[in-house]
Amino acid sequence: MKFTVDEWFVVLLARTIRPAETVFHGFGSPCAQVAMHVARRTHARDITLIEGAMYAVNPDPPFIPPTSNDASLKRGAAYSMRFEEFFDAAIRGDVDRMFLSGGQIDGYGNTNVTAVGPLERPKVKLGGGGGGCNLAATIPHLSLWSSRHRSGRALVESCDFITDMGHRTPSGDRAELGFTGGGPQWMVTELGVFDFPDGHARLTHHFPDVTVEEIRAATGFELRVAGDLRTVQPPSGAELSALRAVDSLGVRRGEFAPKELDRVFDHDPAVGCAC
Amino acid sequence: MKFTVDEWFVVLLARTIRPAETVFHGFGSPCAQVAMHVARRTHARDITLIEGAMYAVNPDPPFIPPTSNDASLKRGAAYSMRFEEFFDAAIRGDVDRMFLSGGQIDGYGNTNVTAVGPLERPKVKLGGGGGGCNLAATIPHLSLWSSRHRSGRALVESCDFITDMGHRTPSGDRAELGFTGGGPQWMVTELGVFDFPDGHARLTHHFPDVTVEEIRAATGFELRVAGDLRTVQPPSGAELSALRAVDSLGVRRGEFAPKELDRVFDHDPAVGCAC
Amino acid sequence: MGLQPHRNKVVDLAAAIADVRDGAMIALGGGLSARLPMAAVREVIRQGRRDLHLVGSAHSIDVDLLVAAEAVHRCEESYVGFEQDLGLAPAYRRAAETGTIEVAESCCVTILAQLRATEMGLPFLPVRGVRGSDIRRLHPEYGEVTCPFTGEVLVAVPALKPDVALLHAPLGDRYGNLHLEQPYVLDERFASASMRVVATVERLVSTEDVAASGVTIPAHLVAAVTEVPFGAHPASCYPNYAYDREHLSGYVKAAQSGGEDLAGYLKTYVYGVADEREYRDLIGSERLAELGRWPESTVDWKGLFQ
Amino acid sequence: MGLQPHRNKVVDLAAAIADVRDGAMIALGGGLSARLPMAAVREVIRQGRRDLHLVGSAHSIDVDLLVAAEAVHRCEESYVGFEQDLGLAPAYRRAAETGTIEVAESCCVTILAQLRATEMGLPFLPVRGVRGSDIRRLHPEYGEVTCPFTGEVLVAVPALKPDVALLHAPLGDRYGNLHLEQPYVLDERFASASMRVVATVERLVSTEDVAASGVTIPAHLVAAVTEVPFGAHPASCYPNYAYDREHLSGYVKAAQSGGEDLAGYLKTYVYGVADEREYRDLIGSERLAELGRWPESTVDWKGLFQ
Repeated sequence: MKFTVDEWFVVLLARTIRPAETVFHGFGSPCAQVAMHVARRTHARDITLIEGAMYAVNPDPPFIPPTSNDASLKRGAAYSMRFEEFFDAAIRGDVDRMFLSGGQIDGYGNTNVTAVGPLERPKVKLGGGGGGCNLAATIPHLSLWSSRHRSGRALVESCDFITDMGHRTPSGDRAELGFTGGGPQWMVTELGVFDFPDGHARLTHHFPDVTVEEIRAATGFELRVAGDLRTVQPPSGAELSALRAVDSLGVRRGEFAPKELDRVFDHDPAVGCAC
Repeated sequence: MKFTVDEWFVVLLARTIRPAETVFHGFGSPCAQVAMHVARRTHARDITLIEGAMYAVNPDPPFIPPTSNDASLKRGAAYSMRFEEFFDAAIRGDVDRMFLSGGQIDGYGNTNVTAVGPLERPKVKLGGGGGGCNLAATIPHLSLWSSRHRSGRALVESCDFITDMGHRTPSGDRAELGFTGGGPQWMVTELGVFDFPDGHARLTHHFPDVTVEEIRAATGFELRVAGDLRTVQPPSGAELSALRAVDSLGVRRGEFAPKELDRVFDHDPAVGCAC
Repeated sequence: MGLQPHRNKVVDLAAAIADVRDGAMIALGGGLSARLPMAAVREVIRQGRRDLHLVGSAHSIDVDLLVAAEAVHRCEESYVGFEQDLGLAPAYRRAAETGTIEVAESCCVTILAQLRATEMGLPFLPVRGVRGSDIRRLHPEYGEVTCPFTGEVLVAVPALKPDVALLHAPLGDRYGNLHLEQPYVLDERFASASMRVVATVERLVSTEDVAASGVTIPAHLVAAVTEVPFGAHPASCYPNYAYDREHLSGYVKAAQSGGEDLAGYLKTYVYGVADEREYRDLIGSERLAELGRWPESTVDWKGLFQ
Repeated sequence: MGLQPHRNKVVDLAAAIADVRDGAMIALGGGLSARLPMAAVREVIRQGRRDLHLVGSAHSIDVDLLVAAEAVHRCEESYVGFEQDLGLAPAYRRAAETGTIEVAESCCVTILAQLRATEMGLPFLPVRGVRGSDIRRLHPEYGEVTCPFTGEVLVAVPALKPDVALLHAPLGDRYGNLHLEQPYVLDERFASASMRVVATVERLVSTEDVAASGVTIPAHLVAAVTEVPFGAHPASCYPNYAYDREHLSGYVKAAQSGGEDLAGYLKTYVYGVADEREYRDLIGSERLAELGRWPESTVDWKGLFQ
């Protein structure tokens, strides 16, 4: 069974979700959005899925549209939270996991979705952080992602602007800042997967078509590598078909540079897989 | 046209309401409740009437029941506020007038609905203040009432316990306490009507069957009397018929000592009235 | 805390209440004569709970009955009574006057702020009034906070997180989605701020049916749900039934008289019935049907209050 | 402030917007691609307003168009853009990069807290995050407050009271009762916290009809109401119509190119039409009907996004 990098990427994101968690994605995050629905249809059927920007609880959308608050995203949900209801739940710690990305991400998992370049006269004004600058402080677990790692501009030595706080900012670590959430737990990129032991990103898995040296070259912060570095686990047939059913419009593909989408993989028939 | 003291009393309460105001009564306050509906059907048709404990906006109840949150009290209302929606509006100053009473009321308009006697071992534990101890601080105008003035126990030198703040408490005046509301504006009793110049009650009107000396004897605080003391203005025919239509169950009568209800008046045919 | 996972939460009343511990902080849903969780209250008494800390706004027989059964240690409500109609709450009054309960009388707005603090994940919230009121003397735990912008000194109240909220709703599904009619009172706030929500419902129906009426309190806030027809009696649960003024009046008389009369009420309506089915049988299907007849005509409706 | 008295509040769009002053703080209802008050936005531009201070959560063409028309001085939103699909907001981006607007980017939770402070009658509220984020550098007006119970230092944010909230709703009556579908976004909070609420509605109907659908925002919070079919176009206004992705895509291209292309868009769709009737004619009844055809089948619905 063949699959493309965007599919594998989304499956890896989905796997950061644990059963029974309450999970949320921000708007404009199709990969995370699709990943949540994949998780709910595979290994984590009992999650409470909160649809970003619609705040619908456990919907079954007929398709994922390219905008985050289309009414299709509340189909099948008995309830949609009010804006404040969602944010209150997240601030008091009742939302277990949020997906976050950024134009820049540093080694501590700080993210910049505000501006590249000096704040007074930015080189690129990005869209902005939504609710991240409070949510990142309180949500127990963050799953970060970047689909532009290879560009060399996404994973940086230090963010030009810290919108959402990771494990440590120049103002202090999470304990010093009084944050109740646990910070970034995983980071998935189109090159590999990181965890955050001691609050700093560490490469634990890489895609089979990418070398550690390529990853190091694309990474602006010091690349720490796990002793037991492995290749990422392939998606199962169930995961791929869930993904294809959920995202029939392919909105996830919009997050990738066109060239990345040419990366096609195949299950090695010689290797056992869960499909 | 004959009418009883409870009717006259409610009409006087109704007249403390000015056109276009937003008005509210607490639960367990049938006289104030009926008065608001009388005002809305006579001189103040454009008020925003918020039904106490139901928080229905401008309802037309088929009758006033003896409990404050029966569904009859939201009949005809397109909208009922949520609990917090009402209290927020009141605290930010958007509710112009509230009706308040108390087991004890002092000359500054402080009211006690908590306990008579020492707090640690009260002689009578009253029901409690509902939202009064915050609302009394912020609502622009308060209309107080007591239907038990003659008892000598209602209007007191000083309250055993201040639940809701009038113009001045031992902790300071309203400015010193940082209160944004204006405090008590009127007080209607079954013996007469008071205003609050300089923050202290002053008798401005008395019922025709009651003398100032009787009122003084029933009043625990120093009785101040307006220079142009008058008898209370009789109810108009329109006011009486509005009242009788609204309160067909006569719930207002429960607030009075049985003997008071024997006080029957008649429009003096020799005197012009608005009926 | 965490949200409740999406699963079947139907249990029987005894099991739902078994999680209430002695000494627990309990939030009672509804208010005055509307949607009081009376079946749950009766079961709490039957199970012999003690030293409860009650928090809420304006309540009546729910609190008074718990006090009468000596289940209460501290009462932090804004009002307990039977309004102008039936007067002071007899058992509450007696317990307050003899000092057998701790009266921590509060204010609707303050309780709201304290629940909101929990709901919003904050350790405190400021309130505007309270200063100058003796209510503050009942709450040495309150603090003060100065506004960094205006310099105003406001009373600061700590977040309040009830251990259990007991709510009653006309409709619910097995996952705990609840439909309520106005007044919601503090039920929504209790649901978000409490550790655990136990709901009784008039009728368990499909999720589609609850959604069609409108979900007021979502399943992810509810831990247990149990079907108890007339579970608010003698309070009202519209659109199903009005309150039972006659029954309440009988209760108030028994409670005023106290002693054997009050014990008799408790024996007859609480201890003497094994469950709520027996309670309904005791009240009688005829009387219960009468209370549900309010929509037939204004005359019928009004008749219930005469 | 005071609540709005119960009276007929129907005015035409030009009159409703005439109260918006240069320099006003404006809250825009809806968010992203849903229920943006686009007719009101176009009228604000037509009337030549300047120096506006925009506040809100996540927005797109509403803010971008106001910035493109040079109507904005300060932008205090949590996000401005066209999501992953159509990308950065071109006019906003250009104005931010060249310094012609003041970017006071905020956070959904902070804006919510600031509106709630006004709604709750408080001068400030504490928030839990913000510390450690550079968002704080954009807001020297924030303060700090120490919890009197836990000793925690929290960021304190001042109450925010917009001069005008521009909201769009599918249904309303002449008194200003509004029915909205989820997501309500901040509309309810804006309605309580703003000095003045101006509402456009797809259809003016009887109070009974609004009440039957459910009043989301009550008349006493609304100052003026005006009927504007397709008043959210090119955003969606469910259940009436989906967003017009093709139109938005065309706008983004024009705005990216800037100069004459952007001026051309403004001329064609804003300055060149006298009113919203002309705007609808310009978009064309066929296209508008297409956007309303989403309920017919999933295929039709999905087709709007391909």
